[in-house]
Amino acid sequence: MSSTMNLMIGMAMGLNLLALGGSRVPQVIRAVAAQGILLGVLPLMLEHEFDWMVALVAVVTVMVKGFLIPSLLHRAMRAAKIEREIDPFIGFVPSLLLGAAGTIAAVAAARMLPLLPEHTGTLLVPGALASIFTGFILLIGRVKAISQVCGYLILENGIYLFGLLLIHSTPLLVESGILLDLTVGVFVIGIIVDRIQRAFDSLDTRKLTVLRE
Amino acid sequence: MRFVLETILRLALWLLLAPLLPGIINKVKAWAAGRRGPPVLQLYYDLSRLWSKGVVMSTLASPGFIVGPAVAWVALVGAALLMPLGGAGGALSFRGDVLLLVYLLALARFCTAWAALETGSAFEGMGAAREVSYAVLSEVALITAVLSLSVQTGNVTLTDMLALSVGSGAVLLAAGLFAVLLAENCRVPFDDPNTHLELTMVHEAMILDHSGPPLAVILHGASLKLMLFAVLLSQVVLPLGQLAPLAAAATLIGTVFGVTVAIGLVESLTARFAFKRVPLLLTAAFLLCLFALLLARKGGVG
Amino acid sequence: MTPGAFLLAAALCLAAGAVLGRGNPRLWLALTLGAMAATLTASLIVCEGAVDWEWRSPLAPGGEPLHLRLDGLSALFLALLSVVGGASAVFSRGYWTDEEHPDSAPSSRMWTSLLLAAMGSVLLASNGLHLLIAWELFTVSAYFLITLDRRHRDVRAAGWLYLGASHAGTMCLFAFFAALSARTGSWDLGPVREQAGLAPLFWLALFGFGVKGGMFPVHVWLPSAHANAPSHVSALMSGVAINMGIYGIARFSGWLPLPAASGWVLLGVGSAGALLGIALAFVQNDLKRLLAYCSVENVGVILIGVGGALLAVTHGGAPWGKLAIAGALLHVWNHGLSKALLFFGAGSVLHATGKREMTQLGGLWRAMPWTAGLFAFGAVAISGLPPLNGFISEWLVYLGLFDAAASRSPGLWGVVPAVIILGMAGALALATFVKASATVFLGAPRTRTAAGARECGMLMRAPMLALAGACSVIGLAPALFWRPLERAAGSWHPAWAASEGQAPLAAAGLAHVALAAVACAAAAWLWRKAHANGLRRAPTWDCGYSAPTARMQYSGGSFSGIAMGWFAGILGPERVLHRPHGPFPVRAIRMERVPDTVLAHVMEPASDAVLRLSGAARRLQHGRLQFYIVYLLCGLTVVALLTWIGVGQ
Amino acid sequence: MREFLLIILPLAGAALAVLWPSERTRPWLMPAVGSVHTVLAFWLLFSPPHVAPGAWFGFDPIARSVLPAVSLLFLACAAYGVTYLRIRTERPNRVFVASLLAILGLLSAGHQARHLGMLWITTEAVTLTAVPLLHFNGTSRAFEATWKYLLVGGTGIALSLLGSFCLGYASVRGGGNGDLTFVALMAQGAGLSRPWVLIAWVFLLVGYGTKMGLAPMHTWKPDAYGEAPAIVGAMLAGGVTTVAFTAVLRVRAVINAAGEGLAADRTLLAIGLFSMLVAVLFLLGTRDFKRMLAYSSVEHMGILVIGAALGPAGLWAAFFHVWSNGLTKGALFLSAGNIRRAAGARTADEVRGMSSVTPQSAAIFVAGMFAVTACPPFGPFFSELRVIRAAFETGHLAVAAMFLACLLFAFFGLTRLVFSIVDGRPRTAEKGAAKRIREKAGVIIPPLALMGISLWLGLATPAALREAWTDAVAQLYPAP
Repeated sequence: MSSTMNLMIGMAMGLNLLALGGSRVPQVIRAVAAQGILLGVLPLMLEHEFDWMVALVAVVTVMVKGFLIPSLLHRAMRAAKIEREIDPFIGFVPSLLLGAAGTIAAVAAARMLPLLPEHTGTLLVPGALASIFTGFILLIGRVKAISQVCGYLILENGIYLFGLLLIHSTPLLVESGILLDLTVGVFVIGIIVDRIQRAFDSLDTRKLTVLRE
Repeated sequence: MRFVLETILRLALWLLLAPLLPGIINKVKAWAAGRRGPPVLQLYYDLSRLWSKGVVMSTLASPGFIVGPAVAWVALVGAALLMPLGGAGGALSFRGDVLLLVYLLALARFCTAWAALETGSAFEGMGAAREVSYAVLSEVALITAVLSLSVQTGNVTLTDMLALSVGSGAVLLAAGLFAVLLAENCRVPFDDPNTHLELTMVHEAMILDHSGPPLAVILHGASLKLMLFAVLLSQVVLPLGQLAPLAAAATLIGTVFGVTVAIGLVESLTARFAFKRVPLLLTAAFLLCLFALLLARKGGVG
Repeated sequence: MTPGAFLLAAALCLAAGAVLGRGNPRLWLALTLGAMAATLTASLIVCEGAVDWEWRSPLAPGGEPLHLRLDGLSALFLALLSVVGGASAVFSRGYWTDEEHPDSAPSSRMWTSLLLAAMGSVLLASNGLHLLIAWELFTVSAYFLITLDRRHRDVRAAGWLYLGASHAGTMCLFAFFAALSARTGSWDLGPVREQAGLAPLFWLALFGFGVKGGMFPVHVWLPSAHANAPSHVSALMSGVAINMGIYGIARFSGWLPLPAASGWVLLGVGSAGALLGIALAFVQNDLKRLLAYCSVENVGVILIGVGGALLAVTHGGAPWGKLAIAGALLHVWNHGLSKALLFFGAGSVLHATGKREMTQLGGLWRAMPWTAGLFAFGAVAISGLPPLNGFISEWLVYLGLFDAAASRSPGLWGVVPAVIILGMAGALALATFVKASATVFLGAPRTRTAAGARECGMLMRAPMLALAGACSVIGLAPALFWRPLERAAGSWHPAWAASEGQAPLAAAGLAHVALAAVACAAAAWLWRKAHANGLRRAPTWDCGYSAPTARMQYSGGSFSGIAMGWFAGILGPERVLHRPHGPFPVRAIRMERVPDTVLAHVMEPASDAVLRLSGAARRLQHGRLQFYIVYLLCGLTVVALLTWIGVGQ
Repeated sequence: MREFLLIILPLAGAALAVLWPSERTRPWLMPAVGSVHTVLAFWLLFSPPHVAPGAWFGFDPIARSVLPAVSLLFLACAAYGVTYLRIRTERPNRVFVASLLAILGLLSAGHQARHLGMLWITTEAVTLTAVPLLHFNGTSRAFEATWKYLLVGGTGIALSLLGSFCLGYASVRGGGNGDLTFVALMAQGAGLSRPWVLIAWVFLLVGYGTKMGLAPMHTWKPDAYGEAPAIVGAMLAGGVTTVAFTAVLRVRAVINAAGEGLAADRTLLAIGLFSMLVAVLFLLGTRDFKRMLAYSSVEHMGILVIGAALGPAGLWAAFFHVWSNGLTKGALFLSAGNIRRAAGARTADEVRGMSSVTPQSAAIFVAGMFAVTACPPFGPFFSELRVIRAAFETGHLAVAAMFLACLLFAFFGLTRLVFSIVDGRPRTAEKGAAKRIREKAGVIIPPLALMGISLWLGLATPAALREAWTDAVAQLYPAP
């Protein structure tokens, strides 16, 4: 049981690296979508017996993380006509290495944290930390708005992953995590809307430096 | 009644004797230079002549041109009345009168400088500027001297300060005060009373435009000031307070005469300093008084 | 009637004046004068009487019950406030009229009422919170008065400097009162001499109030503010406002337990202020700036007096301290009166000629004899010459210090330099005011504007006459003022309430009266004699030079040249010198200006450093989102570390 | 029930605004709802309802001691907004009015949230609802500001969710039954798992600190405040930051109950002083008077957290400061908005002599400037003085010293900029603007009223408020 779960989490961590290394935006989006689906299914793995609540969470998550947001991202990408990330702040190889290092560090850090016995065996915490770390690397290292959004998605995937620790005790809190996707939605809609207004050229955040001291 | 008589007596003494001093100085200088020189009473003649002369007043000048000298003269007379004479003490004596004396001299300076500036002449401006600027240093020296006296005697009343013995610091104090005397009365080496180059004068430059009675008042005031310092100096050195009245009077007159002669000798032996070196000399005087103060802190009564 | 009734009446009058006075100058003047008269009466009742006036009320602004107190010390200041305040109100009616300043005259009236009310409340408030409120109200209203004429850049700059400096002081007072109330457990103020733990707070109070009082190293705001303010405001600022700071120092040095070094420090800053202030004043060319620096000097003299008293207290309450503090307090009065008189004089010159630079003036005595005479009077008074008031107070301070020296008290070595510097400052003050009055009023007019001046009107002349009268009263009958001074000294240091440590004011007064009388007689006599002998007018002797011009007169700059040479090391004058050279020299320039020593060599470099720092910091807000996230992560890490450390301990 | 009306009413108003047909009359919904809300809030202030300990939402002392201020501020902004939107007819106001009302509702919810999750959800919702408000002007600058606000704020929000998870896990790890109401958490107290509590504190402080705009997470603030309309700035500075602040307070109380209060206070002091320092450094240099307000807000957030770290007395002062700062800031924002419109520019290089162009707004602006720099007799003076006093009482002399130094330099910066805008000779363009825009009563009275309230707060703090603050302090420092 937990072995399959660990496997899935491991895949999710792999997807992190893929997102880090991917220079083409669609590839990053696909990685994120796949990660979303994986995470969406996870709660079912956690459960010993079937539970409507959890199932609902799973379905909603899969729908939103796996399909809705990625499709939005695709639309935004098309609207903005950008295919690839050009000279990011942190290059692809460095970010890959960073990500790998972060993953290892995450595993190490998770050892130190006092966990409940049922969580000690799982990769939940390492996966969460790794994804959060990855998310930050993307947020900091990428210049295209859409890649940043992907970074944010991975960040929140990590948080969601962490939230799964509490899925039994306080499912509601975990579900509320879905709201973060709303943020993402707002991002993307913002981009699209603004793209239509043509105010925001090529979604290059390097151009977003009018407001400064 | 007695007070009034005494005061009148003092006034007579001061006013009549004062013009004698410049005469003596000039005589000494003439003697040192091997000349016969003007009579000792020359200043009396000058004063009486000026007193009956008419006045030429600058078109720019305000009444202050004449009021100034008058007030200055009064201030000096007041200072003279405060000055104790041997055991007799001052006509008016109270705690802190010594400061009143110092500030009366300042008032006199203010008035003469004011009167000098009335005319708007550059020479007089120059003279006044020099007068007030050098006075800064000489006043510091004077105040220090007074302070050391009061530390020495543990007293702030002029009579008592001068009556008691001054002790070890006396010599330093005397030297310092002598320099101050020369500076305050515009004698050589600070100033040359009878040069004919206005640019080199202090006091004489200030009174270039005065004439007639005002000039007479100024000249008489100057002699009064000279005598004032001479008296002060001699009492600082000698504890006249302890002597019998007559003896005290005699010694006082003697020492004043001595001081005057000394001035005359200095004038005939030294030349006027360059103005740059004047502050040096005055600072030296100040330091002498300061050392006297330090000595006074050590020993002395109190 | 109790003082309370009068004070209430005064408060009402001032409030009414602030509200109704905007539109109606006459009414405002009447109300203000009424208020000042009432205040004066109240303070005189307290000064001459034996009991302090104290009033607690249930109503509690800011959550603290109102507590007012008028004792010997504050009454002394309040009386001065009312006298100078009234004079300045009258003067402003002639000086800053609605015809000449339609836009700012009404606000001038309103802010003046507020300023007077605020300063009065500072003196009355006996609760830290309310004192702070009054203090800040006073600061702000003074700011708006200084910057009445906002169109000029330098006026704005001066105002801002004033505001900033005052706020620095206010921050110290925040700390002071907050700490005091935190230690004593209440905002209520009163003697806490026995709580030795509070001694360090004295330094906060000293700095906080000293800034406003124009205490030496923190006087930087004073010269430009007093010089650029309208003259009726300058008079208020210099005559009263800075005394608020001195009041604070005096008040709390009397109430707090004293650090051992307090006396020495005060003597030190006092001496430094006296000497440097007057040296800077001597070399100024701007008449009002000169007067402002002279205020720094007089504050120095006052602080020397207070310092002497502190020395006496810390050395076992020797009686000579009483003379020192009495002298200091009387000097507050004398400086206030004569400085206000002088600023009025400068104001009437400015009003007549529109010029403050002495090099542009000259020979004004012919056009404005009243102003000239009164200015000369003020000059004599402030130079501390007999027979006027300035001498009396300086003399008391001297007497205290001399007694200290004569009694060979342990404080001797603090006293000696102070005395010497007092002497030097006195002589320099004399030089300064000879220069000022002579360059402005004597000789020939240096410019056409100066030649075309007119005498000021009665509204400006009357306050000057009143102040001159007050000066001569203190000068000729100082004995009248001994009792209030003794009371003040008593409420400052209770041990001195008893009348031991008398000052022979009666004798000095007698000497002064005699001197004044004889001097007048002699002057009149000489005048008559000169005319009797025949008085002839002729041009000034020009040493045979055929074409003298007014520009050839000895100017203020050349007058102070010698002393400038001595102090050049400290003052650091900035010189611009283009000598004429070559066969056909075109033009030669020689300019000399003396910046404020502290401002130029301490404050400005410091502020530049701060601004550079801020400039560097502002580069962090460069607009790159990615880095903003990095900042966020840094914050996260630091907070994590701090928490970890917190656990570690 | 009344307390829930506080939440429901504005939300309903928002829905109504969406449906409302007429552009011209829609803005009137804001003052209408606002006044009812204010009345309700003050009614609750004077007669607080009983709160069930386990309730997820409730008008507990904290809400009672803060919420009325927010609703007052909203009322003023709403009144101002009516006139403002009439001036800005070129922009459709449906979304604007709706989201403004929604924000009021969500703020009311956030202040009353007694459950970790609910608190987070409402904060998140507020964050999102503010987006269309920030983007109201629709310029590219506005978009940039919104984007930065969203990304930085979103990251902060994400972190606070992570923190909430950690706190939840601390409770579960400590054998809790997963009840995440603050009451329960505080009851569990020392039972919470220590390391997780500390981790939670770090994430929650940074997360909610980002929303408060504490340095170094404040970077979104100047852009957002600079580009948003005056009302939005006022609401953000006075309302949203307040929710975040109460959130920090509630969490801190839990940490304190868990026995790590000292560590929490140390971090609060550090971050507070750092915020003040950063704010001051920027205030000294900035030339843009709307960004200036943002930095001033950062400074005051620092003051709030410092107060919160100085024990009961300091906390009391902090609650006081929430009121005085919020209302005064509101006045500043609104008058600044007037000046900005009249001048058509925002930096001191372009704007001069506003005292003659818009005399009343300039007067209010200067008064507000003095008020916000703690000049008596306005509210902030009293609150900040109490903070200083608390610092002395708790023996934090260094804190007091740095605090005062920051206040002083902030004063330098503010006065320098404000006077350079207000004084001087106006430029011709502004004169023209003065002809075009005359100061309508609708844009003068609200800020004036706010200043008046700030004054009244300082001089005569109502007993009910003092009592409310005392209760709130008692709630956060429960007697052992």
